[in-house]
Amino acid sequence: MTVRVQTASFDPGAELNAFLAAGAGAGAAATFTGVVRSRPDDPITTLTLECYPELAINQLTSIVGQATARFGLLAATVIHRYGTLVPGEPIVQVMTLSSHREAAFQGAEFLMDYLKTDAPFWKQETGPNGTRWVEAKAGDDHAKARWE
Amino acid sequence: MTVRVQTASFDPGAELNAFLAAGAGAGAAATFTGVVRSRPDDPITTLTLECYPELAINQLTSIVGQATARFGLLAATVIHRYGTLVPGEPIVQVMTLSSHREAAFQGAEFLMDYLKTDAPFWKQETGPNGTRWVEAKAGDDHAKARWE
Amino acid sequence: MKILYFAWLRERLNRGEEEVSPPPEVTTVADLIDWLANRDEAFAHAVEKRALIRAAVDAKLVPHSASITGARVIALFPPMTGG
Amino acid sequence: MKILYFAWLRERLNRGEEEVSPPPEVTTVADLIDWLANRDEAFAHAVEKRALIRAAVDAKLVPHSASITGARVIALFPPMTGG
Repeated sequence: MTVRVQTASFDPGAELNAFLAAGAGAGAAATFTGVVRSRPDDPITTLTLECYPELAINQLTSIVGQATARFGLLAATVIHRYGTLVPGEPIVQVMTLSSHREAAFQGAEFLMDYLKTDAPFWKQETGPNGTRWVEAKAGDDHAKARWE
Repeated sequence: MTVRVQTASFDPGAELNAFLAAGAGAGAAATFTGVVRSRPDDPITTLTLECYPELAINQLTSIVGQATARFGLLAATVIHRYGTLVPGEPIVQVMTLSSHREAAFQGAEFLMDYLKTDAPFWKQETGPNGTRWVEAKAGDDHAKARWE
Repeated sequence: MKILYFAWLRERLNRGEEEVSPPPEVTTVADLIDWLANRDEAFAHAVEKRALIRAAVDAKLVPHSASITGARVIALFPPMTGG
Repeated sequence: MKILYFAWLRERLNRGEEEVSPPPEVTTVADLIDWLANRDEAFAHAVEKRALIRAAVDAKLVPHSASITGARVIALFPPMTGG
């Protein structure tokens, strides 16, 4: 069970390989990678994530613990960046390991749903029209509520 | 949209990085990696996958096309090995790209559920008690049925 | 036409493929399985549970009711266990 | 005790943290927000929609009804948008 909150970039593939190597022979690994996006109709130049690191570590550790117990995961890792990122850069990666694919998928989805609403990160987008805080989405609360 | 059926091994992390690089800025990537497992209570020495490659390519291409249309995926890749593998080796990897995490996860789960029952691979396990064909699981039919 | 067998069906029949020339009244996959079973006791035994036999015609997965007219390659095999 | 502010709450208040010494009758997060709002019009305006303010006491996420007695660090911030 690993939780990392960092300003440094990370390599999604290298993280996946390290995660698989540590859990040799477990059967099923699900990975989610979130990348800074920029759409032609809504271009951004940078995405800045503000973070409260102590609370982030506590919240992510608690969420990973819940997911591990609930889905019987053999391992789970969350990596979350903060600071200023550009489109294409990975922000977040969650990885789950189980002997069954359903548990691996469900664990990863649970982690992402909780992380969106319960981990202290705040996104600010900068684009041609200036800088704005990203608003919390009602959809994210609904996504979390399905696990309750 | 990429489908590969191969006897050669593959590097899960390198595949993920190549997939992310091709879809720069899309937002959400879900990956499932299936690994040959070996449990202490049911050890195996090798897993041999028999394959009908022409049909596998046709079936996987059709399944990936369905997933892409249904979940609005921006990209999807399936890599499936056959031949003789040892515990810890990756058998299968599916990767999906979307602007939304729900679509990426659902696309990857759909691909795995269909692939389990509709792609012409047959698993044979060799362990201390000899060699046996893995039986199809009713659970895999149920997992597929939820998409119908 | 060529018939391909896979997995335990291939093992039980002790062959991965064969060439056959069924008569014209054999028009579907189901007809073909019946016709092959009539010629060969080992085959009849192996396909006793018809629900366990899947089929592809020219590398397309099909139900037993599918036509085999004009087909070049028919594949018969047990339920798939990929992934 | 120390108070931390994040994201647009930090920007609107123009400070990331401050030291405060609330009187003993201020026992919960809700009391603290009211007390801070009474001292400072900018703060009162920024926290007008109380439902948009989240709180942590000593790096634990808590509801507004939570006690702040003995707390060293209280954080106040808008809804989180991670992931």
